[in-house]
Amino acid sequence: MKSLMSFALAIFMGMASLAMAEEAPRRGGTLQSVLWPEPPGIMTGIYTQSSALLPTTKIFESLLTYDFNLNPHPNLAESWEISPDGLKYTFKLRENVRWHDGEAFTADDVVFTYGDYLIEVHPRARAVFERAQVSKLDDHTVVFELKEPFAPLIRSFDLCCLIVPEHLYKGTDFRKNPNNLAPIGTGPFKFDEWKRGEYIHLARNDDYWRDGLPYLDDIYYRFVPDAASRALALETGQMHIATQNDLELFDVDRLSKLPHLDVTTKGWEWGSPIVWIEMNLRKEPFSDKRFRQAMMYALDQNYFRDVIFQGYAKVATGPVHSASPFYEPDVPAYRQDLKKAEALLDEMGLKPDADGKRTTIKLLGLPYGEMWNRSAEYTRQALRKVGIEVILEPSDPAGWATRTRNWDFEMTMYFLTTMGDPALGVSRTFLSDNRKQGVLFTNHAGYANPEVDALFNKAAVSVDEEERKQLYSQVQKILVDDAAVLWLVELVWPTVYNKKLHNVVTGASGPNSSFADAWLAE
Amino acid sequence: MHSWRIGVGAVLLGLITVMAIAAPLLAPFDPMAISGPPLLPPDASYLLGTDMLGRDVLSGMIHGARVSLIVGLVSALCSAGIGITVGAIAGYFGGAIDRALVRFTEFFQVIPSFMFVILLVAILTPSLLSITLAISVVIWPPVARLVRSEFLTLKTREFVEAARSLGLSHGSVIVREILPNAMPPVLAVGSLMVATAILTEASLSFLGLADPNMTSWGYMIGSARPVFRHAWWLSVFPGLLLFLTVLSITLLSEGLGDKSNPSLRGQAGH
Amino acid sequence: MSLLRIEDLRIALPKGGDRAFAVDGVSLHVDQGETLCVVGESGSGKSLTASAIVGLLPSRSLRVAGGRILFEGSDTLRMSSRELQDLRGGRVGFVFQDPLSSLNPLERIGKQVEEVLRQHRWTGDHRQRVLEMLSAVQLPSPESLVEAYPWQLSGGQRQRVMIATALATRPSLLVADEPTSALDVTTQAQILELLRDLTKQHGIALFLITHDFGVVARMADRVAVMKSGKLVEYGTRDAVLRTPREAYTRKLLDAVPPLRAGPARPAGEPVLKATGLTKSWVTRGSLFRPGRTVAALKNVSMSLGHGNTLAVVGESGSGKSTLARVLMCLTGADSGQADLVGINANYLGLRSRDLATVRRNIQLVFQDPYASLNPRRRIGAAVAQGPLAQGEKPGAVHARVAELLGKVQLDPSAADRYPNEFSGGQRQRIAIARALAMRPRVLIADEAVSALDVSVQAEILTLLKDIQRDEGLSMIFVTHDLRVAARMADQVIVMQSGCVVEQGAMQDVLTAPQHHYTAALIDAVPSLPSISVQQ
Amino acid sequence: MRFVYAFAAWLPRALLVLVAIGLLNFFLIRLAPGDPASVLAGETGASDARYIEEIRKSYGLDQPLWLQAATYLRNLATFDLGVSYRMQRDVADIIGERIPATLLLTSTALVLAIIIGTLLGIQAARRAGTWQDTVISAFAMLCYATPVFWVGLLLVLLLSVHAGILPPFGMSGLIPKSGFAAVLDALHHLVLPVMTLALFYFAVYVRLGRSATVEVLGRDFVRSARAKGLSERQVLRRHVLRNSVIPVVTMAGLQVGQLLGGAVIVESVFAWPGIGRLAFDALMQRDYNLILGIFFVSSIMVVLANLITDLAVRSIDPRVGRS
Repeated sequence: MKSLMSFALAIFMGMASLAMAEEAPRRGGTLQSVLWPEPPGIMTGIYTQSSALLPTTKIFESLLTYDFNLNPHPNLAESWEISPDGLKYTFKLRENVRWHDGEAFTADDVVFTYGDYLIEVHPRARAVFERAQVSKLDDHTVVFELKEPFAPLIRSFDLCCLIVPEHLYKGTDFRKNPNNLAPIGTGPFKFDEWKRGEYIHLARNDDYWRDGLPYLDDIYYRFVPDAASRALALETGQMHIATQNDLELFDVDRLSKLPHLDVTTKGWEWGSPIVWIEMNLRKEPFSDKRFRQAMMYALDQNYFRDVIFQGYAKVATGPVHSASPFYEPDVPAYRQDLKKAEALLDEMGLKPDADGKRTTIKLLGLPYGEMWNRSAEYTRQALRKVGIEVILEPSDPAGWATRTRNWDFEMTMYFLTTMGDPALGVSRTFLSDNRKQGVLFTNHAGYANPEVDALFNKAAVSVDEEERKQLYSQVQKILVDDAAVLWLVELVWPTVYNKKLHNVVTGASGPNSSFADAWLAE
Repeated sequence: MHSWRIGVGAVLLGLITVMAIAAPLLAPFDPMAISGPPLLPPDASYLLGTDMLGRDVLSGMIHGARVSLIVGLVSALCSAGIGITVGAIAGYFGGAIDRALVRFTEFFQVIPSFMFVILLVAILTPSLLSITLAISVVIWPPVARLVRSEFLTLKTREFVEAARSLGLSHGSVIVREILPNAMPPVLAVGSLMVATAILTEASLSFLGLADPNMTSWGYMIGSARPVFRHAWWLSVFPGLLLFLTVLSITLLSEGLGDKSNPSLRGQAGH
Repeated sequence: MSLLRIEDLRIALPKGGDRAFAVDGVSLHVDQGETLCVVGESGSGKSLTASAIVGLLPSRSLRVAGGRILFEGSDTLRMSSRELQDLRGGRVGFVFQDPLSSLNPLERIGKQVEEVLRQHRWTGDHRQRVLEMLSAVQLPSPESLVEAYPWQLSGGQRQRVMIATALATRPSLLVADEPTSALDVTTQAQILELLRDLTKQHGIALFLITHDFGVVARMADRVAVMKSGKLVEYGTRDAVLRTPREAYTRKLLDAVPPLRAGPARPAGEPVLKATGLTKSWVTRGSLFRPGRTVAALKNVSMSLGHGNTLAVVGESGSGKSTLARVLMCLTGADSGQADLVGINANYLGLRSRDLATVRRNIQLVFQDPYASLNPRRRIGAAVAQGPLAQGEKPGAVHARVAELLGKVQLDPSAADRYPNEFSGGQRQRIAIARALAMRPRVLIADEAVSALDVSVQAEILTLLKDIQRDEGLSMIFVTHDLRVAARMADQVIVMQSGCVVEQGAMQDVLTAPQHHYTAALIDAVPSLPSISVQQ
Repeated sequence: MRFVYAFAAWLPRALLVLVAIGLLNFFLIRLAPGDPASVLAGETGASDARYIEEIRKSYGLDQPLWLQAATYLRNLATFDLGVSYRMQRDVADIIGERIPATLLLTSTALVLAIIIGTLLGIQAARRAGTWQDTVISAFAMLCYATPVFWVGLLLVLLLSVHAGILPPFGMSGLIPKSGFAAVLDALHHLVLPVMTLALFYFAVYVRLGRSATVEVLGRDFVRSARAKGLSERQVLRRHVLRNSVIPVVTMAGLQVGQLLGGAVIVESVFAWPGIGRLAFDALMQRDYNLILGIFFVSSIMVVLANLITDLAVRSIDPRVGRS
């Protein structure tokens, strides 16, 4: 009996210690992270490729961080206040923060970053922060003053907008500053070494402002160019984490079943990418709404989700991502229906010829790899079924970008990050005054609808969350009925990581968070 | 002694050619159409399995033969045209013309030619035409060198002098006397050019420089590369067919040229 | 006991050849210190017999099918490869036909000679022996020669090196396979003399293979005549040369033209004259090396009378072929002029499209019958080609082709066949027909018979003479062979290094040469009548 | 002295080739449809024209074409290959970092292919017509016809995925090692790419070695050597080998350009961090200066290889450059 008791006790103790090990973060350890492609550089603001962001966000920090619902939380800003008219944002900064070179972090750095640095180097940030006048109240207080309300501002202090050291950059040529090669930030990890073609090494910042953090000693970002090899490296435990496009989706499926690996699809709420096909509405037959609707009916969004994106996608119903607080689910639905598609085409007068061909159009595919090739190939096959012959136009990244921004396409396929707030990421594609030839990710299609313009513009300056929801809801209904673009799917990027790694995806930035509290079990 | 090579080569190549010509009749499915579930291993209805989109691999391979053979043949013809012209003029006339043309040829030999092909195709954007053109531009130097050296030897042959002393013009001496005698080795090298061109096209497609509106073997292998560890049939079968095609042409060429000189193998082939 | 005794040797050819045995039942012997000449035309098996002595058959597909080869009493056919190696270069030395390719191009001369000493563990000082042998073969400055590479030596010098190598280990038998046939006549004579002196002096037996009865007459103690792998006649030199028993031997002997010319036929008006022809080749130099100029013709003049034959005689490099080519406008001259009398004065330097009359009036027959016909053209087309290019009517040309083929004693059906179906002699007839198709006034024959076996040679020469008589042709006969020249020509010019050193009536020049080079040339000809003179 | 001549003869030709390649590449790439400025803008998600204009200006893309070309050539002369748009670094530096990897891969592959291939080819020639010859020649023929990228994938499938004995990619393990272990690790990683790249060249040298040896074995001096009493082995070693190596060396020089092309494929299959992979990445990104730089540097490598081959042939063959 006694022995049984002690046995049970032993089991209990064992379980307890196991649970302890699960819960108590361990100090130390080296995180091996996949990074691909090798970024050209990791200076924030200058290098904004998605692969540059992973190391950049460990070195640099922003004022705020965001949870999965895009609610702001303090970071370098201890607290903040927004005036009721929505014109004045006051941030109180932390006092015990130091740059990696030992200099103190102050309001000057913030003012320099948002008033000067980002405006020059980062076009997307410029679009937001040009609206504001940034000034310093005291060493640890800054104020952003707006001319008219811009509600998305509070959601704009993330990935793109990390703070850089004023004392190293002010008055220099930002792009040629020698510190770009060994960036100095305030983040939990310091830049140590970049072995070109092999890895970037970040070392623990012992002076980090959050006491006792970070847990990890090192992070190695290793450039592993072959997707299959990346999967293998996770499988064998050589690598701890891979994310976004690092892995082929069917590999993710396979890896997710392995006992030592976990998969999450969270952490991309801020980006909220949607895959769509944009049509050049200046050209026949795309100018005809029935043709666009017919194509919506001809395409099977479920096929994109299930076969091409291997389940790592959601069917997109409209221009706003379903993770956004402004998402409107109640819009006209386009379930695949070939009869309806054909009827619409017939109604337009596009009759099939002897070969069943009604018309021939061109699709400019996104040159970002096999998944995109497959998407284009499926589109061709699907549309062929209703008599629309599609010629695929090959391209390279430069060619794609050039042709798309110069409106030199019939249809172009890509994905756009809608960035949580429609005023940041959605309206740019539909506003008629954003038809800027030569500029990428504007209204390339030439969509122009005064009603839509009015709704978007009103929503952007409204400070009333409910009103904004209402306005965006209306816009979504109009755009979906118009089939202004062919929405396919919302991308869901998986992050696959070793179960030994904890606190990986804790907010809207997912693996692009600072990793200050990430830790590795033995 | 080499007749078995010609035999085996011809039979293999013949089969592949028939396959290419009769592709629509032979292929069980439309090679582009999604005809089944994706990534199905070889089974009774999809003999060689299906790809990532559920397209039939066998049908793709059968249709892919067309691209390979067309690119191979047309590029080889074009490059033979360039090579013969350059080589014949250089070899026959000699002197400064020869030196200039030899430099010109050398230049194209020195260029890391596969990089050059990649560059050309990328610039012109991948299409059947641009791929063929780019390949032709780089694979001709071996032909030119060979034709030149044949001409250098043949032009001193007495029958050439005899023809000249019979009053034939330079043009007809080149075309009617020398060229036919230079042809056998040129034919051997020319057929190797076909193999080189096919391999180069496949390599380009493998790297993603393919005409997306055509099914080609290299493209099939290249696009299956991410999944090749799991769906081995996607890379292995098209590669095997590519290998057999190149092998058959090489056999044929060896049989034709007999003392085949490896230095005549094209520059860009891999 | 004989030094070497070959008994009933048979060497099998691979299946499917034109005969079963390359060498069929040959029995020979060579005694100590004597010279045996084995004579035969190409394909007679004479070289294979020699190679078989020490197991050096050139191809795997050939094998000895029977017989014995006893060297110093032991059968070399049953020796181990080790024993054979000791024999080769040790007891048996070899000299081959082509000195240009018989030395390794990458190694220095001294090393190549010394190698045989090392291989056979020569006990004396190697370098000393090498120098000794090089002087023995009368090579200049042996000291510097050992450092030279083969390409720096002339053909004759290389053959001397080969002889030095072969004799360095004091072998008892020297096998020499056509040692002089690739050399110029004067060099030929010197090498033969050297071989004879050295072998006699050291009592070395010589197994000498040749196709040339002149060589036989000069060298042999005994003679073996071979034909198609069989021994036809075997006996002492005098017996075989003077009283041949076999018809084949007689035929071979008869085919050797005597070095004797008849009186010159009366010369008609000159048809072709050339004066002051000069031509030089410039080799391309580089940044640091100026190009060199090689004079091929230096102020050469000649004149050919109607119905006459002019022989142009000289050794290789003398410029005789260049002369022919300049006269044919196949090569431009630097200066000088040529005159096709009454038709086309000073025709050199005309543009190729203005050469039609020259082409019609001067035609050429080339040396190598295997190279002078386009292998891809039917005979008829080849013969018709010239007239058609000159714009004659196809029908007329066709008829003429048949007539011409008859004239050169070929069947008219030959017109539909390709050159590879014909023998060398037949091809040369075709080439003649092709030249005649242009109805030329002047026919230039450039070494037209030197690539042919002697018996065929004689036929072609006869044919040319007949045609000349029938057609009233004037001929220029370019040759290195004085015997051929003597037989054909009325007049002769002798060339050396691009210069004409002597000219005159053939008979006069032969009997009373004025220039010492001409005399040397005549002297060097190993002709049959000289047997008696030499004895 | 001969070698000085060789160098003097080589230099002007090499310069001519390099200038021509510089010009050719320059103009070809400028004719490309992609606008370099837009690449940058596209990649950084730019949404205004000011930024594109800024880039255009800062890289001199607004100057006339001929001026850009002249500047480019002048810079080439000083090894200034410009700045990579995408990497924001000096092209020369980027390439410099990658060259050792490519040199390691290509030279190992070439040397192995030459040595093994030539030796087997010679063996086949010695045994011409026997089963050994048949086996060697047939194997070479198979290797000759095998697509490089395909064999690379197959090798990965067989030796990495199934057998698990060789690493499938990269130049070193994911976790770095030091000292001797690092060398071993590198060798381990070298095996597959080298095998893949060498296979085709191996076949070339088997065939070349065989045909050269057959040819040399038929030359008269070989018979002379035999007649001197040399054994077959001695004949081969003292007389045949050097002669049959000449075409092999000449060939090796000619193949360097081709080898670099092969490196593009092999390096991208095996994720080898050399200039081949860099070239392809750069091309996909339209990183103009980087592509130009890689082409230029590869051409220099080829031209240098030609010099080395020329010197090697001269040291083997006393005739070259003397007669």
